[in-house]
Amino acid sequence: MTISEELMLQMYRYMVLGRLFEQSAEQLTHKGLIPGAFHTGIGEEATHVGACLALTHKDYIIPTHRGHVADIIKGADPGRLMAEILGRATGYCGGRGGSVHIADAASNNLGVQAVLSAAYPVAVGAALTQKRANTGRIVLAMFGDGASLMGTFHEALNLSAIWHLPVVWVCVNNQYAMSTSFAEASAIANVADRACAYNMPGHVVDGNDVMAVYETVREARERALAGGGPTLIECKTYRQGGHSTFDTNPYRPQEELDAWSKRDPITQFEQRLRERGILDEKRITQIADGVRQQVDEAEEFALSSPEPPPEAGVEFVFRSSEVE
Amino acid sequence: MTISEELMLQMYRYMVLGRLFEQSAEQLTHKGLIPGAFHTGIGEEATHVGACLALTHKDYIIPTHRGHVADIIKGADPGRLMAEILGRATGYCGGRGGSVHIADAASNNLGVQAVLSAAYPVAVGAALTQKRANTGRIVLAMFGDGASLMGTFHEALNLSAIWHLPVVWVCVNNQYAMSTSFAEASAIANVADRACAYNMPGHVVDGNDVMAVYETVREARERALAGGGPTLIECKTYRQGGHSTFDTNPYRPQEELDAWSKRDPITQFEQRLRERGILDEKRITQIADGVRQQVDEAEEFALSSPEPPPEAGVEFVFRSSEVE
Amino acid sequence: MTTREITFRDALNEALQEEMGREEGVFIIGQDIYGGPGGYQGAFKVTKGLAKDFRDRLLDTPMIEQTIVGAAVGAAMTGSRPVAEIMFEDFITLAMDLLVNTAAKTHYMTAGQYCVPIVVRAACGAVGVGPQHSQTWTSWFMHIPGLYVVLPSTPYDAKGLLKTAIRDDNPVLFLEHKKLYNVKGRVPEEEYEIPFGEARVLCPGDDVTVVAIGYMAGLATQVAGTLRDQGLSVEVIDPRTLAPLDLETIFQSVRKTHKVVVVAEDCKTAGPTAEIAALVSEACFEYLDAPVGRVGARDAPIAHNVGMSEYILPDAADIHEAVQRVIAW
Amino acid sequence: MTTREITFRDALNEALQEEMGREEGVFIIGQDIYGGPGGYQGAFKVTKGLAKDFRDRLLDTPMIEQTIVGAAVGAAMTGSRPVAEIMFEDFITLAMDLLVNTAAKTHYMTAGQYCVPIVVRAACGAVGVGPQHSQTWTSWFMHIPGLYVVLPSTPYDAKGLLKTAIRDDNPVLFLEHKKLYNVKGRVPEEEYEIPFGEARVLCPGDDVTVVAIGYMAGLATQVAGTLRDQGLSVEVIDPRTLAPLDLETIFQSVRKTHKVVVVAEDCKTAGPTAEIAALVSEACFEYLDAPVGRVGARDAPIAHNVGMSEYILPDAADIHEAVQRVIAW
Ligand SMILES: Cc1ncc(C[n+]2csc(CCOP(=O)(O)OP(=O)(O)O)c2C)c(N)n1
Ligand SMILES: Cc1ncc(C[n+]2csc(CCOP(=O)(O)OP(=O)(O)O)c2C)c(N)n1
Ligand SMILES: [Mg+2]
Ligand SMILES: [Mg+2]
Repeated sequence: MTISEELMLQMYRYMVLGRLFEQSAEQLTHKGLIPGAFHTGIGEEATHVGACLALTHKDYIIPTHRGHVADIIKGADPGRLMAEILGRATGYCGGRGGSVHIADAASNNLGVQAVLSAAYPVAVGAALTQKRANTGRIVLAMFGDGASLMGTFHEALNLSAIWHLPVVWVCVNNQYAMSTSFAEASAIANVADRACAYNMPGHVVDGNDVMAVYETVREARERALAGGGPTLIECKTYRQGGHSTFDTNPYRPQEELDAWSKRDPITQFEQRLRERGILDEKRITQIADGVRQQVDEAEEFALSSPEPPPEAGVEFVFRSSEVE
Repeated sequence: MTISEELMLQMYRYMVLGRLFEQSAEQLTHKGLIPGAFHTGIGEEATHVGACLALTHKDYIIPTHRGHVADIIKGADPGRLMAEILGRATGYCGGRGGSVHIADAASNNLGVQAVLSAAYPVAVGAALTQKRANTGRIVLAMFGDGASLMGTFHEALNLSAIWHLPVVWVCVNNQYAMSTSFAEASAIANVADRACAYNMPGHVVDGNDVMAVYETVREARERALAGGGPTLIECKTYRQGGHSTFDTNPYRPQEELDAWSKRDPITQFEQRLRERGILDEKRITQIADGVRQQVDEAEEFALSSPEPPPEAGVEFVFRSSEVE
Repeated sequence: MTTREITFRDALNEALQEEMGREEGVFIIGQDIYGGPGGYQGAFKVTKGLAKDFRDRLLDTPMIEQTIVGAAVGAAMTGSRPVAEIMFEDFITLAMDLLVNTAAKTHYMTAGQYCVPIVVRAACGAVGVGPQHSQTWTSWFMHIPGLYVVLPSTPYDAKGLLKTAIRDDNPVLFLEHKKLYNVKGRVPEEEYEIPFGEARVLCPGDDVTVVAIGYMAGLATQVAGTLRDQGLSVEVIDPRTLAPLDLETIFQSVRKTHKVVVVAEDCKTAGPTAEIAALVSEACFEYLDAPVGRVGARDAPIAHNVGMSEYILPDAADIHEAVQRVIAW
Repeated sequence: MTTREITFRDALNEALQEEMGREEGVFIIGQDIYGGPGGYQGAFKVTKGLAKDFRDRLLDTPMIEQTIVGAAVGAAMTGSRPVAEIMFEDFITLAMDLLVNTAAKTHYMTAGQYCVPIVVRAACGAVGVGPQHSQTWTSWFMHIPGLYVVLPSTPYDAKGLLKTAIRDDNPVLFLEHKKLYNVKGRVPEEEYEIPFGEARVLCPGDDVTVVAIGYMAGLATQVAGTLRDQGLSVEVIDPRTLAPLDLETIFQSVRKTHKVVVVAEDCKTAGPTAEIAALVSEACFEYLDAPVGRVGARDAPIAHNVGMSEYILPDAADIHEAVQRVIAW
């Protein structure tokens, strides 16, 4: 399938949006406005954007704690997203969850699993519902390279394979789990090569190439919908920043940082679209301005949103029903 | 390496011992003398015997809940073993553990892990001590086909590989986990093929061929001692009986049972040794009688052993030391 | 109401059968619950015969407790109503993250956007399979906001509470004591549910209150019978659900009897009797004529040996003794 | 004894440094505890600088909590003395089986053939990272025979108790409250250990006893100071170890003051205050002039939003109020 110009522009725009949105949140954290830590997916935008654009609104997703643009593509409003990160009443979880617990039921966003091992079994269960009810939807489960070494990966990938579940497993291999490099943590170089243990296709993709990611996920989605079962896709990319806003990030060689920043997914894609004549300086500025405005509005909305009443902190512990 | 006649006879004898020992315990269970359930490794003797004979006394082992001959080969006294199964004071755990918690520190038998997922990480830790202290010992970790699908398999095999630990992973693939056939439970046919996910050698062995099992484990042991790291070995065998003494075992096709009973490891090996002139009728009877007597003595020892005083049930909760 | 006598196991089985019939979204996920042609039908045979009508709703998995509970959560978040079976409560330790961090917190964390209507059934209690197949842990789960904890002690309660659990929109831990599976009791032919948070007075009395949980409720009733013959009137209360907990019924009884013993099979220290004793000691401070008596297992793992395990576990004699101790105070 | 002022973090760090120096078998296993050249040095920097002398004894693993604890068990069974670091106590749910079924039961199950000298360190307490990074769970572990549970509240205790934990032959869960890491206190230059099961009287008093655990101990001491100015003499006791628990010190104090409040950050229901309140209510029945006061978190997950999380968690005002309530009784 060829990717339309329109879609390419969308990809570009979302990548820029993802980056500016997270830079904005990062700054707010440093200003002390965000409780706890914040994790950016800066450098990984092509993976998050490519994978999510391959979905329909009705498909389910489990995003990671980075790449908040995934939520936006799925349908979340950037203002309410930022509000949740700030812990405000207007946020998706009314301030209860924060950045590592964003969920948006209206757009079938099942939410981040902050205990990283949980994403796999939850995805299996969601895919099971789709298969049993024959909904024509898939589940996209995203996870990091570090998380790929956890036990539930093994349990859930095997189960998804024997049950032919409509799930697409997308590893955002950004090379590190905090300070732990995947190269040292894993006995083999590619997460996707573990697909052989589960009798499913495994693909290594350049995770900084938004179109490649998009195509690979799109095909896996179609395969899943056709009853072909799950696929394991590994997107090789890089976490350009520290692990979180707390991390001074001293453990990575400068050459490595430099090499990857030369391969920045946005710059690269911009260049490609320029070459193809799809983008020019004017258009770029236009998009940048539009995105800037969108992020500013999101920030404004969030910052001007009220704090939730403290007493609301004990609401929603149980779903009320006749038994209470 | 060629296997000496003496070793072959030892293999044969241990297989017969394993079978008679477990048949005896099974009968005691049916007589109501053993609390809870009992699991036999009848049909799997070649795997347990072949693997354990490849070890030295000093190597560590984590056996499974079947194949109690593993404990005996490692150094346990059949009488005290039977006593533990019966829950008597003279048993290895003073009656606290029973069949699924046999452990014998004197022979470096780390004990069965009755929560089956636990064997992997415990084996990793034991192997870590060997590596750090350079003891020249390995850890043999045995586990079932069912247990191979648990998360800790993935976590621990990967860790053992990146740390080059002296551990040999031996899967007793007896085709079933209770009523769940491995063929249906696993996305791929061979446990050993998952070695590719951990960059370690993987071997599928005829688990009913005691010499093949022995050779494969022996080589893996040497590899581990030479610093070559772990190996994954899958022994294809069959659980001839029900899952436990509770199981009426109605879920398996008769043809399957018949086919495997034709491949009984003891009968097969006996035939082979007869053909090679190592065994004859007289020798067989001699061995059978010797083993029978050994098992009878074990049974007698166990049955005549005292019950532990009930109050001893609260002993050993903590290791006493100066802080208490 | 027409009733008949059936076992605790069959009562559970009927609840599953009826709820699967009632609602398409209900399915059962676990190990060996179908169990091949011929059928293992569950380690404790609770799913016996269900394959006849619902073969495609008995989902046998490999031995992956973490993923069983987690898959139930994901299915529930997307509209299913799964019942997960964990063979032995001891193995729920493998699924603690999914149960405690995911199932119990998702409704809260998403401000009610998602709910997690799952039931996790597990067999508890000691019958001689050794220290890792014998636990009864309830206080762990009482401690978790967002989780209901149910322990039926009779076939009637088992059926009614399991139906309620399946229909409830919250995650429910449903504990079945192994020694109860074969116990018989009268169960109506007609449809019924038992609301959570309503204790049952198993036996009314005036002299002393015994709050007894799960399998202990039956033992306490026996003890009450024995003591009645000795002229002592014991009120036995089975809370049936530990979360929510019907404090009113307990408090009312204590305000009447002025003496109370709380009984559970869990290890005594930090077990469920601690919370109940603390609540009663606070709420009924001026009514209590003796300190709250507590009966639980001795603080040890449960040994394989029967004599030892009986020594460790609480029994009728222990309840008897505790009642006499508060009476004699 | 020469002392100097150091942080709670540095006190822990010194204990690790000294014990590794003392005994070859001690190593640290966990995530990012070395953390590459430049060094992550632990999520909370407790292992800072240890690589200088002990690079080969800082074992960084992938994110595999189950296997971290399990590997520690296997290493301990074969003669090592590992210290495992779990970043957030919330993640200990993943290792519950290994901690509760394996570590805590092995000595028992093998009749003392094997022991499991491991220390599992984990960060507890809420600092705004949301519902899955904020828990303090202690009653779960108090409930487990065979496991020690330690919660230091000062740098002095942190160092002395960690050294004891490492030298002890039993599995120890060692909980470090995130809000304490930067707190300073006086710590001797000289070698010392603090025995388990000895509470510390943080502040003597006659009118009311406050038993406060972990981070709450400091808050309780503040409250005692405020109340002293109002003429009320509060005795604050920090049990320091919940298992073993120094009941004698608590009981003696209550027999003197006749009033007591128990405080912990855990959710109130079935938290550690339940067990302590139940024990005190029983042992000091005739001495108590008011029901035992209990302060704990409201029964909810800990929200990300600071105002909400402060509402949920107990604070000095809650302790103050509870003390006044028992006084006014
Ligand atoms: C079970 C669990 N252990 C530890 C953590 C703490 N933690 C948060 S993010 C992270 C690194 C995860 O690495 P990876 O999966 O590669 O994702 P990345 O952060 O690189 O996107 C860790 C260790 C966690 N959230 N969950
Ligand atoms: C974690 C866990 N889940 C379930 C069980 C119950 N159980 C005991 S043996 C068994 C089957 C194990 O199958 P496999 O690993 O193939 O070993 P086998 O019994 O065939 O020797 C099961 C499910 C258990 N002991 N541990
Ligand atoms: Mg990563
Ligand atoms: Mg098997």
